[in-house]
Amino acid sequence: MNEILRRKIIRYAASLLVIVLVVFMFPRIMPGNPVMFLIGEDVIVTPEVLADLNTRLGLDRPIPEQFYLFLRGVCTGDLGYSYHLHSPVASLIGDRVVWTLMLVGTSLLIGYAAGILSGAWVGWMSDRKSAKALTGAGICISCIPPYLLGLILFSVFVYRLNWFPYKGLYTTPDIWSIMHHLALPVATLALFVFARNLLIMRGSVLTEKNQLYPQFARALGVPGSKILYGHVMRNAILPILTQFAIDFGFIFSGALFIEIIFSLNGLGTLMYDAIIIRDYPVLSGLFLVIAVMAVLANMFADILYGVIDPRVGREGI
Amino acid sequence: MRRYLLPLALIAVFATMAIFPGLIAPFTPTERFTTYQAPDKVHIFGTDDMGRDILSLVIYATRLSLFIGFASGAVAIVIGTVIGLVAGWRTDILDDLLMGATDIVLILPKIPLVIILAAYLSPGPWLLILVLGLLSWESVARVVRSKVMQVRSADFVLAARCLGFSDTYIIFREILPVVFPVVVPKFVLVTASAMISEASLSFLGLSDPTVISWGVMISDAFNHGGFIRKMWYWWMPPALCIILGVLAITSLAFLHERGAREVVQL
Amino acid sequence: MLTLCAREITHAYGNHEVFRDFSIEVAAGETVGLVGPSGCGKSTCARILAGLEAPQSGTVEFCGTDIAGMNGSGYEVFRRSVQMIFQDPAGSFNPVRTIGQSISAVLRLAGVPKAEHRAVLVEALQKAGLQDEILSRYPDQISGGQAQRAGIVRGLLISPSVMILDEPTSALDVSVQAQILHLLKEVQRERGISYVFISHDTAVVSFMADRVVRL
Amino acid sequence: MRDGPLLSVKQLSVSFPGTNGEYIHAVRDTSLEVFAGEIVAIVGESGCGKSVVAQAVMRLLPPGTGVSGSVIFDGQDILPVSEEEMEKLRGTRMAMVFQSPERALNPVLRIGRQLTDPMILHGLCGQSEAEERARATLAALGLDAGWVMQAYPWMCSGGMCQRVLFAAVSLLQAELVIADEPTKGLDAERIGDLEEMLAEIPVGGQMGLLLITHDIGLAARLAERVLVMYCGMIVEAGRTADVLTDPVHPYTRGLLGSLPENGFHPIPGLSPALSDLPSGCVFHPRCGSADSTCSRFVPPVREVCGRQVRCFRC
Repeated sequence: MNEILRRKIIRYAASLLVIVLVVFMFPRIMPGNPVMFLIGEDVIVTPEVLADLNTRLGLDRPIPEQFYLFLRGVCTGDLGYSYHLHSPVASLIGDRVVWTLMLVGTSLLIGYAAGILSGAWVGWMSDRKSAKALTGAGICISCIPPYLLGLILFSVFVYRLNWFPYKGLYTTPDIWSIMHHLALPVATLALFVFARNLLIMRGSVLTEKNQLYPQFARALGVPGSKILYGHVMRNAILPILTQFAIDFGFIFSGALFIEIIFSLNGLGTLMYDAIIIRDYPVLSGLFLVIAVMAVLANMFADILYGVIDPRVGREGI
Repeated sequence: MRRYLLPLALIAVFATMAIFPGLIAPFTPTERFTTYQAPDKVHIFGTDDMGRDILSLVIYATRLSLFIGFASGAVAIVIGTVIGLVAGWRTDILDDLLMGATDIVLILPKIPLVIILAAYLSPGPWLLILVLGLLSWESVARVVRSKVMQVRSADFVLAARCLGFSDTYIIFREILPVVFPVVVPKFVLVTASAMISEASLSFLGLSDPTVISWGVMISDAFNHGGFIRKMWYWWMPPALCIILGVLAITSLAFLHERGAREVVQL
Repeated sequence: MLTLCAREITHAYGNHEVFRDFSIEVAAGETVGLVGPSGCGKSTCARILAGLEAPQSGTVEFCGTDIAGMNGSGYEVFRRSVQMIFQDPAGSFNPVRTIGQSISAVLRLAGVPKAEHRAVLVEALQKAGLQDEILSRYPDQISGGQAQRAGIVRGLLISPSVMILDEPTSALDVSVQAQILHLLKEVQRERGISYVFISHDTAVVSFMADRVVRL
Repeated sequence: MRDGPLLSVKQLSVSFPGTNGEYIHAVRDTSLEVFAGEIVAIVGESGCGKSVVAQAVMRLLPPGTGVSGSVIFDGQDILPVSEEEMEKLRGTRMAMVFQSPERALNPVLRIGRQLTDPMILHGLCGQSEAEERARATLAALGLDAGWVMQAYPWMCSGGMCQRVLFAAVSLLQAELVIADEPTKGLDAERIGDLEEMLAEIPVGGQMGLLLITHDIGLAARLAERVLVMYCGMIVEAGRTADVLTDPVHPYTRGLLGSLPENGFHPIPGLSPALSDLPSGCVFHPRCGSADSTCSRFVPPVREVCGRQVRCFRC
C-alpha cells in the first residue's frame, strides 16, 4: 500500500511541477521580449514603462530567483496581472469560475448518472435493437466536437425555435431565469458526457458479462436486473473511474467551448477574449487553474476507486 | 466484411477530396465572387464573406483536416508503441520512469495545454501535428504495455526463447503482432480526436489563418456573420464533413472491436 | 554420459523458499521423471533446466559446462539441444500467427532453404499423426491434442538432445493423453533423445520414466 | 414424495450458430433421468457437449442458441417457461456448482453478502437468520466463519472459495444439484475434499445430483448410474458398475483403455470437430469394428446387457 501511495504522490507532485514549469517557462523561453508575454501583446507602453515593468516583474533577476518568486506568488494566490482588463488574474478567474463550475457540475452529474445507467443496460442487452440504436447514437454524439454540438443545438433551439434566450443571464438574478438560460448549455455538455460514458460503460459491462460470477449468480436464481445493478455494475464501473480523470480535462475544455457558443460569462469566454487579444497572463492563469483542477480530479478518482474496489493496494492497480 | 463498406467508402470519398481537390471542386479557393451569396446553381452552398465558393473551400479544406488527424495519430502511435513495448518488456527502473512520464502526460489537461502552447507559438500545421501527437501517446503506451506484460511470460514467448530466437525477433515478430490488434483501434481513435482538436483550435482562431481547414471555415462563419445571417449553408457543410469524417474513422475502431472481441474505450 | 544436470539449485519468491539445493542429472537417451505436489516449483525447475530462468544459487551444466558462463556459440549449441514442451498446448503458439507460420519460422532459423519448408513440414506432421491442413489454422482453431502434437513437431525440428516436458498431458483428455505419451515414446525410440518428464500424476510418470526424482 | 424422476431430459438437442452461418450441433438427441436420492454422472472428453447439457437444464445458454426436446423438472417442462419463472426455480429448486471457484464469486463483494443475498432474495429467511445459517454452514465445512463472512473472495485460497461456493449452493437446499466439472484444475487433495462434500448431497433421498465430469475415476466412486458422451451423443448409459467395468460400446472401451490403470492404450485417430461431424455413427472413423452401415446410419438406442447403447455392432 505504502509503495503504491508513494508512487502516486510522486506522480502528482511531478505533474504539478510540470504544470507550474509550463506556465513559468513559456513566457521566458519564447523568442521575443518576455515582458510582452507577461503583460500581453496588444498593450501599448513606452520604453520607460517597459523597463520599469521589467524590474517590477523581476525579469532582471537570475532564473532560479524568478522561479522562487513565481512559486511564492502562486502559493499566495497571485496569478499575475492582466494589463488589458486592469485586474489581477486571480480575481478575474474567481469572478467567473462559479458559472463554469455550475455548468460543469450539473452536466457531469446528469451525464454520468444517465451514461452509467444506460450504458450498463446497453451492454447487458447488447443484442437488442434498441440497445444497438442507443450505442450508435452514442458513437455519433461522441464523434461531434463539443463546440459543434453546441452550435447545432444553438441554431436549432435558439435561432429556429426560439425556445431559449440568446444571452443576458446576468441581468436577472432569479433562479428560474438562470435555469432557463443554463438549460441548453447544460443539456449540450450533459449529452456529450452521457455519450462518452455510455460507450465506456457498455464496453466494460460487455467484458464483465462474460465472467463467471454473473453466471453463478444466475444459477443461484438472482434476477437479471439484480445481477446487472448489484453485481456487474460494481465491477464494471471501475474503468469509468479510471477514465474520469483522463476525461476531466477533455470535458472541462468542452465546457469552455460551449460557454463561448452560448455566451455564458464563465472561464470559457474569459479564455476566448484572452486568446483574441493575446492576454497571456490570463491564459497562463487559466491553464494553471484548470490543470490543478485536473490533478485534483485525478486524486478524487483514485480515492473513489479505493472505496469501490477493495482490491486496490493488493494488486497495485 | 460488409459492415466495413460504408465507413471505408466515406473515407475513400474524403481521401479523393484530399488528394485531388482540383478535379472535384468547381472553383479554386482563390477565386472571388459576390460575397454572402445564397445557394444557387453555380454556388451550391453559396459564397462566404470574402466571396469564395463554399463548396470548393470545403473540398480544398479536406486535405489539411485529414492530414493533421492522421499525421498526429501516426506520431502518437509510434511513440506510444515504442514506449509501451519497452516499458512492458523491461521490469527495471526504466519501466517505472516511462510509466511515470505516461501518467503525467495523462493527467495534464490536453486541450488547455494545446491552447496555451498555440497562443504562444501561433502554430502552422506541422507544429500542430507534433504537439497533438506528443500529447496523445499516453493511452497507446498504456494499452501496449499491459498487453506486453500479459504475453511476456506466456508459453509461446518462452517457447520462442527456447528455440533460440533473439530478443529483437521475439519483440518484433512474436509480441508486436499480438499487440497490433489493440494498437489499430487506438490509432483510429487518436486520429479522430486529433481531428476534433484541430477543429476546436481553429474555432478559437489559434491555427494558421492562411490555410483552410474545416475548423477554420466554421470559425469564419461564426465570427464573420454567417451565424447571425442564418447562413446554415456556410457552416453546416464543413461541420458535416468533420462529423462524418470522425464518425467514419471511429466506427472502423468499433467494428474492429466487434470483429476481434476487443473492447475499445474512447 | 550426462547431458544435462542441475547442481544444488535453489529458488525462492521473496522470503518463500520454493526448493533448496536440488540436484538432478539426465543421461543421454533416458527419461527422468520429476514429480511433486502442485506448488512445489516443478515449473520453475523446468524453466531453470531449460535455461529460461537463472537459479538463485547452484549451477546448470550442459555436457559438463556451466550454462551461465557459456559464450555465444556454446550457448547456441545448448539452446538448440534443450527444448521444452508446455502444459497449455494452444498457449505455446502465438495466437495471431498460424501454426504453419510459427513452425516455419523455426525452419528459417535452422537454415532450411525456403523451397524445402513445405515438404519437411508435411513429413514431420505426418509422423506425429497430423494433417497438413492445420498449418493454415490458428492455435485456437485446433484441439488441444493437435496443438500439443504440433508443439512436439516444432521442438523436434531443430533436433534437440534433451526435451523438458512440463506437464505435457495434464491439460488433455485421457484418450489424447494416451496418444501423446505413445508418440513421445516413439520419438525417443527413433531419435534416442533424453526426456525430463514433469508431472503431478505418478501413474503417468511411472509409465514414462526410467527413474523418478521427487521435488 | 414424487413418483416420477426429479429431472427427465428427453431428446434434447442443442445447436449454436457458427461463424459462417452454419449450425454447430453440440448436443444431439440426448435423454437422461435423475431420481431423488441418486447421483448420475455424465462422463466424456472436452468438447463432447456434457457441459452444454448442464447449461440447457439450468437454462443458462446464451440467447440465440437452438434448443429442442424437453427438460422436465419435477413434472414440468421448463424449456418453454419464462425467464422470471426460471429465476424462481434456480437456486432454491435446482442449483449448479461451477468449476474454477475463484472466478465464480464476485471479487468486489464480501462473501457474507454473496451467501446471504440469494437466501433473502428467495424469501427463505430474513437478514439476521440468513447470516446465522451462512455462518453455521461455513463452520460445518471447516471454515473460520466469522472471518470468511467479512472477507472478499480474492483474500481466500482456492480451497476456501470452493467450500464457499458449495455453501452458497447448499444453503438454498435445492432438490437438484448439477456439478459441472467440479474437479477441473484442482489438485488431488482438493478433489478428495470435494468428493466428500458431493457425496453428501443425496443424503436423505430428497436431492439428486447430476455430476458432469471428465474424471472417470470420480464418476466411478460417486455415481450410481453413468452416461458416456461422445461428440454430442450419449453412446452408452447404465449402472456404473456395468458400464465402467464391462463396457460394450467401442468408444467406452477405448476410453477406459486409455486410463493409466489400464495401460494407456490409445484410441486411434482424433475426435472430429463439432462443425464437421462424420455421417452415420459419429465414432465409426475411429472404430475397429465399423462397417458400411455404421458410416451411413445413426445407430438408435438399444438395450444391451442391461444398459442403453448406441451401436449396431454390439
